[in-house]
Amino acid sequence: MLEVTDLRTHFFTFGGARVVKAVDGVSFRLREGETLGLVGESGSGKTTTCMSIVGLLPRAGRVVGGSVLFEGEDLTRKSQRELRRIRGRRIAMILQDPMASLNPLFTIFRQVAEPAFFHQHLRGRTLRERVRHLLESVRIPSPEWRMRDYPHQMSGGMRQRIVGAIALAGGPRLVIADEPTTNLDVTIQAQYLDLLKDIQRETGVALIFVTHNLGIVAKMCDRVAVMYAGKIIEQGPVRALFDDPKHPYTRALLGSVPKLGSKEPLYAIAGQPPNLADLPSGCAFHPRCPEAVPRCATEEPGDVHLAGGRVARCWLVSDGLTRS
Amino acid sequence: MATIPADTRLAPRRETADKLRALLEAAREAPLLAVVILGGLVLVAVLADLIAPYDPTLPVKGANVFDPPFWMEGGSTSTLLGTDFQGRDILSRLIHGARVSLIVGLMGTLVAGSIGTAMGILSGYAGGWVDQIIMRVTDAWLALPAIVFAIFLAAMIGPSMWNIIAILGGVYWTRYARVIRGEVLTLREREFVKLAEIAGASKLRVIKKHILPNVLNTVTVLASLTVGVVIIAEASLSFLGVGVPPPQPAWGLMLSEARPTLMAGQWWLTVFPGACILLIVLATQLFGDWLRVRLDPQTRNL
Amino acid sequence: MIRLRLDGRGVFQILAAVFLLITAISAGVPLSTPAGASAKGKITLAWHAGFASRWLDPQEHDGTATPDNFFTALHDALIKNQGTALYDHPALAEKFAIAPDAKSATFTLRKGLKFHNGEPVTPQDVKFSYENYRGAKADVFKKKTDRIEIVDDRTIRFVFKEPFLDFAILFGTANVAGPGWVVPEKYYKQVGPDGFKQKPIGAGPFKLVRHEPGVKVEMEAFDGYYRPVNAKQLVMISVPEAATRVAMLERGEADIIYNVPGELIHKVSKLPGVTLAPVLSGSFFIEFPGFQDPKNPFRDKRVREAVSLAIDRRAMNQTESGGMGKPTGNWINNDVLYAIEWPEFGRDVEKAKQLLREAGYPNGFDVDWVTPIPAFYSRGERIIAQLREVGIRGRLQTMERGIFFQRLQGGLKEFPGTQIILQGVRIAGSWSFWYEGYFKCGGFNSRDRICVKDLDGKFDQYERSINPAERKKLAEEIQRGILENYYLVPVFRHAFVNAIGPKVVAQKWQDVFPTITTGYAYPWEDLKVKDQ
Amino acid sequence: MTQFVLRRIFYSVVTLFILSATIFLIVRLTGDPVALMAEASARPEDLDRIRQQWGLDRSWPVQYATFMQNAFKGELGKSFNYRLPVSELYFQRLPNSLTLGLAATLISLLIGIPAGIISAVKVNTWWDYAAKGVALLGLSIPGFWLGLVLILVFSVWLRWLPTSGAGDWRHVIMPALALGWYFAASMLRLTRSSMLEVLGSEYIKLARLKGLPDVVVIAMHAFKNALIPVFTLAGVNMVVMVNAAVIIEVIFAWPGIGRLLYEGIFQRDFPLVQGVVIMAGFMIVAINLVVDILYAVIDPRIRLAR
Amino acid sequence: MASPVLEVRGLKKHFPVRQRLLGRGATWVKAVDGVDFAIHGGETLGLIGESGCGKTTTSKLILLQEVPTAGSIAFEGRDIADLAGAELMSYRRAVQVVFQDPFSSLSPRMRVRDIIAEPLEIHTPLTRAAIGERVAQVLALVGLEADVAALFPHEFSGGQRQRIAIARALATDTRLIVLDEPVSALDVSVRAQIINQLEHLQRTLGVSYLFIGHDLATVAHISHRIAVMYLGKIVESADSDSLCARPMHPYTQALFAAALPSHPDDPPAERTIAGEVPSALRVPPGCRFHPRCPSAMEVCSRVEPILQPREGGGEVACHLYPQPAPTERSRGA
Repeated sequence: MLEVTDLRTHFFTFGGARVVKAVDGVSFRLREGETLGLVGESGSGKTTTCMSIVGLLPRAGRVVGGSVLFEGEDLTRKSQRELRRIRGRRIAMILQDPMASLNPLFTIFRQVAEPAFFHQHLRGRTLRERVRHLLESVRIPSPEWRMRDYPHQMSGGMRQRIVGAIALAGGPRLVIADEPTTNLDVTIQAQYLDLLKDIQRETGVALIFVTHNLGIVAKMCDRVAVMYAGKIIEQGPVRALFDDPKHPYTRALLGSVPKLGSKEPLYAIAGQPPNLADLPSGCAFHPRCPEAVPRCATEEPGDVHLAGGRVARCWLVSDGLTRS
Repeated sequence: MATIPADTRLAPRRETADKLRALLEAAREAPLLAVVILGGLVLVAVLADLIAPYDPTLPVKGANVFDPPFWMEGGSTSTLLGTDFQGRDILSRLIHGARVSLIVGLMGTLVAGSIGTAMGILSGYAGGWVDQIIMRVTDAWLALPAIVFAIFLAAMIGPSMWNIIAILGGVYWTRYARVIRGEVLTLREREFVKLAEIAGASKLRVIKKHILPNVLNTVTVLASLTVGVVIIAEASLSFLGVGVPPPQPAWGLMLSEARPTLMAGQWWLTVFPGACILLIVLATQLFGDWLRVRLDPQTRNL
Repeated sequence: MIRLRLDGRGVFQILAAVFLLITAISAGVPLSTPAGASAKGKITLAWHAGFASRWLDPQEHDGTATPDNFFTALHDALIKNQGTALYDHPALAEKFAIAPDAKSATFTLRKGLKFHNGEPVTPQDVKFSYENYRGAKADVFKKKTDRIEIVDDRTIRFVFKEPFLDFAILFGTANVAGPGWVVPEKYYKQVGPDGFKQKPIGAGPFKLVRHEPGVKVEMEAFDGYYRPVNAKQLVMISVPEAATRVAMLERGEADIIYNVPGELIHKVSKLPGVTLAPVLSGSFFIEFPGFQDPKNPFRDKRVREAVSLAIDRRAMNQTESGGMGKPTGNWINNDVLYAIEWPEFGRDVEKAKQLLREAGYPNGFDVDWVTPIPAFYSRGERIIAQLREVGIRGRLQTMERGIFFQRLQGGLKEFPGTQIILQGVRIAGSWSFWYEGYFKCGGFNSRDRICVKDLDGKFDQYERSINPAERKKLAEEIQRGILENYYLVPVFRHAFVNAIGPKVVAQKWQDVFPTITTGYAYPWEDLKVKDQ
Repeated sequence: MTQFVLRRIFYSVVTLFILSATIFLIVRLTGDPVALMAEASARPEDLDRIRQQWGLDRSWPVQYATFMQNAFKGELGKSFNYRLPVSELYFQRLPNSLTLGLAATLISLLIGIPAGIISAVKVNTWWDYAAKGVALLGLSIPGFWLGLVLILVFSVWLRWLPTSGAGDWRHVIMPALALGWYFAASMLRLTRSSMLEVLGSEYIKLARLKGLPDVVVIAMHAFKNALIPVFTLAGVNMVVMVNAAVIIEVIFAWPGIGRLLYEGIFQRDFPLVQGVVIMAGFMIVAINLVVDILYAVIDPRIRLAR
Repeated sequence: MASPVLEVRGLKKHFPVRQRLLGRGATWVKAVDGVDFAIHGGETLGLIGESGCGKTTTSKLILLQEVPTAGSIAFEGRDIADLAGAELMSYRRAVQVVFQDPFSSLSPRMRVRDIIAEPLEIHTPLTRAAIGERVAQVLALVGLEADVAALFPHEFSGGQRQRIAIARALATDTRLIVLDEPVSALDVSVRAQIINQLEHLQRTLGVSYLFIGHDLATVAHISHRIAVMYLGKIVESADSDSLCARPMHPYTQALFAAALPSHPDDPPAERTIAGEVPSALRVPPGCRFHPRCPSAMEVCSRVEPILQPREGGGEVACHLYPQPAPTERSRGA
């Protein structure tokens, strides 16, 4: 359904004098109704990948290579005009900040109704009905009343549901959720994640879940792709990846999360996430990698396809040097 | 095996060479035009006594009044840009005028900036009734259109260069106070200020070490935008006869004194000082715009 | 017309002549021609300052020439200056006579005079106007007047307590005082002084149509005026910016503009159909406040003479007045009573330096401030430049006009140290008004800055005297004393340069600006607009 | 909301009080008006008479109290020079000033908003620089000079427009241009920055993500948010222009409030200066109040606050 | 057991919400409404709760940023409300804080050296050289090299900045550090570094922590004891281990239910609670949690439960567990 192949998105600043390779050769696939977790730390290129898919990059950013096949169409070759007909209708996106992503000056009704108004040309009663239905489906109590409210009158959790309703308004086949729960309290986060799961069950929509939280991936996703410095360094089915991480970075990530009830010291990755404008040579992770070999500093590893649909990018994997 | 990493690779992320490069980069980004104009004018102002061919307050011996620039019919190379209504050399007056205009522009800005920053910090950090009083006074001051207030004061106090500086400073401080107060209110809530307070720092220390250094960017940006405003205001006061008094050659005064000649076709008398004012205001504005973006994207809304 | 000169032949002689003249003039003026019928066209005057409403009310005459413009259009006086007649042109009065002992004056009104509201002009109105007058010199009139008699319905007599030699000149010179300008008693009382200033009603050639205070006065020819009124409409607009006035003239938006600045004189003179009107007007002179102080370098007469020798009067006239002013000898205009003629002072830089050396200032000295009367700053600048050539170094002090007069009236304490003031004055009537205002110790503007006891003593003598010959002699002595000692250093009489547009019918500029007592245009009823 | 409005009104009153007291003091500290009102030959007795007549012989607090008392009744004193109530003079000139202010505001918006939008949409391109340049030019040229050049070009050379005075619409063009251009720069700056801010906001991103047409995104979502501060400034600027167009009104002999003030200051007409300045302050305080309240009405965050 | 380093008793903080222009008729936000806890030497107390539960206000009260409405805070046996002069300064020296946002907690205009030295400059008469030495020392403690002292904060990444903040907190002879969500703004890989660092420092220096957080796993990992706050009150407190083993209060249970699995095969949470934390302006009567509580009973909406010793140590405030005879004394009113 969605096939991203060797996607490269670069940022050109200072009149092209500086190039930041925010996304550099990303490939993954997504099937109908499937949930893909896109995991990585800040600045690893997760968000840019999503924005490249929907074709809404900031001014300085440009897709310089690769393709995004969505239901057979290459989105990177579409004009903004054509993309507009896909966005909101067939692909929807949920943004991170529920406070900022609603226009403070418009009512909830208006903001939820817009996609239906422009894409499905609903008007009047039907439109009202549709909005009510959407709000109901994201479990907004007494939607008839709430749709007349303004964003500031709602709590953070409510607002994020509204954003969810907006995403569903066009009846999309794919929803990209970019860290939708980062700013929510834990109990609200849990509610929201449950809601997303329910909706997915009801509508069969495919989901790309962008997050830095492995717990969310464990709870929500079928497949997971781990990004580091603009590249997917490992991807595969969630269970397999959690059980047997191939890439040292994935391993480190899994080890660094505290487990409830365990007092064991955490596994900490040394060093700091890299600066995309100034990447180390070879494998971008090698300066922090406890298992790095000399080759890692000079040559960049390629994708290694493993059994069970898993892919990893590491010399240790390709050379079979993985410690068990 | 999990240990606490000693993290010996935690070197500072930028080396000295990088820093230098960053500095050069910044210089390259700086609006060349603005820097050249401002630098040139400051140089001219400083060296006025050396480079001006004549005394700016005395008629040039042997020259007439209203001599045109040298390239025009009747012009002479001894007075390159012509002479004014008293037979004084326009070039020399422009050169010395750079000094007066820059002093008025910079000192006026300095006065405004100092008062405004002090008031803003006091108001924002002290809060309570001090804040109330200062802000109400600021509101009252702001309620008067600046130029009206300046004219009013100048007419009442009487003009002299230093009076004008004081007046313009006294009129334009309010916008600093407002903006700086806003900044301080935000800064006060910033965690490093809280940290200092929790560590037991005195109010004075917090202001000196934490508040002041952090509002200086804003002050600089505001100042760069004020210089031009002050210079134009001085010119306007001169127009109304309450600006820098003659024979001191301020550009605003020159422009104002020569305005009737515009109708008589003696354009050079107004065009030269006018162009100088335009240049300096344009340059400070450009420079200010650049500074604003460079120093702090948050102050874009000034 | 007979030109009358006040050259000192004595007031009695003048008065004698007046008797003869009255009939002659009244005969020469066509009486009671219906005015409105033939009036046509519109004259627009662009004025160089804001309008003060009190200028529309003769009752509060401020003692300057400015209100003339409005008086001569809206109002009329018993006698007034008209054309070259200084003060004794019979206007509302058909004739007048001053008793030989100067203790009474009798006026006879013209027949059928009317105010703009249709009410007749009666002796009672004249009496009211005189008694109710509160403006400049009002105290003088009050002090000297014993009573006013209404003789019949056209005749009124003013009776004085003592011989009032200056009565006619004070009464008839428009820019000195206003008790002779007749306002309608009934209306004035009805609307009150302030209401009157907004909607004045007079007996003048033009009646008010619209008044925007400070901005614009629109007037229309008055049918009931006793002389023909040529223009149908008269509009006066305040245009403070000189360049704008010139642009208005050039575009035909204004027909007469006042005060063309030196820089634009040449350009205006070149405009097609435009006539330049350089009216010889106020006198500019230098004053040394507190010069009698032992520490003041100007205490030395040689230093004051050096100042006089350093001044380039011709250059000043050339650049400031386009050469149309007049470098003068006397600081008092020669168009007032008993003003003496004095040769123009020369310029000699070398001699000036020589005098300074002799006085002990071989390297010159510093003057704290040179203060020109606002807004003639460039004249002050020129004085500074010229003085610097002989080694006297000064700085220009500018101030707002109001402040300047305020400080003048504050006296010497407002001008400490070594100072120079460039005064510019025009006072009509008598030389004594000048002396009183600008020289006398305790005078309104001179205060304690000058104070030459010897001359002040002579002036008191002059004031007390009722003998014209003695008065004249004293006047000459005092003026000579000032000039010979350089107590004041005269500079020049400037030209108040105005311009007349092509629409106005005028052979020469004097047809519009006929008089030497004021720099303004009049008589308004005579101004004619060309057929389009 | 009521609380908010009440508090703002209270602040405004305090502001006006401080303002009036300041003006009153400055006027009195800097000199005696009586000398100017008297004729050249006036004697001390005359001065005393004038002083008494105008109430200038009383102590300052008494004078101020009287002044404020009258001000509450809508009487701002009587002009020395025009012998008219200041309020009457003010309201005589007000229509002219409003016309000029309105026209100048229009011009500043016509220059500032399109230039600001171009600047924001094409940020850091030559379009941006050109738009900024046009606006900055207005800020860099003294108004009186621009005014004279306009007269020279459009009245004297081209003969298209009348030089000065108030009259039909043609009289307004030049003064409004000279005045409005100066304010265009601030309009541009604000339009540009608030446009940039709004365009970079999450809700605009979301609007785009909804697949809305660009026109809808810009015109409905961005404009309403971005132009509120711009029109706010325009409102405040207009009041400033109404009251502070001193120089332009002098150059173009425009019979407005600015010139009234100019005349008042230079003729030392205390009540007039006091009155006009306080009226200006009052208008600005009032417009700020109105703007604040309008903000509250437009912005649901304030409107619906308890 | 030694006396606690910090002992909080009946602490309350109510903020007035002004509704009228002229003061009266104000309503109160009961941000902290009767809180008791104690922190012992070398111990970490975890304070957990969702936004608006009063944990930040509690920290402000301890740091003397706010004045309590009622109750006491005793530091090493002395009520800090009574401190003044030198004693106050010594308290300020002993208690430090590390905030959540490493980008806001370091002044961008100061060098690292000056940032760390600030408490020293305020509190000690040390010479410049001595201060420099101490700065190098504490930098070493947090794993940074001495020469970073000359740099400005913007030259560091988030994790490094948080280390600098910790170094600063350690500069004086600190005995208690309030850690206000110190890792929630950091990247996952850096979080573990900081947590390990903090644990290491506590072991070597014996400093006490008050660790405020909302992530159950993290708080549980670092804390010895945990107090769970809800709407200004502590609803349950216990040893970290026993709390994790058996959360008793329905709210604590809800938090555990909401916690994310660390592996896809972890058993899915039985139930997540509905609704959101109500506004502190309108605190529900009775048990504050009852509107959201899945096991709410009739009594819960009337009587406010008080903290009672719970099974396995610690305390819990819930009607599900034996409460003293209902004397209907309602502490909330």
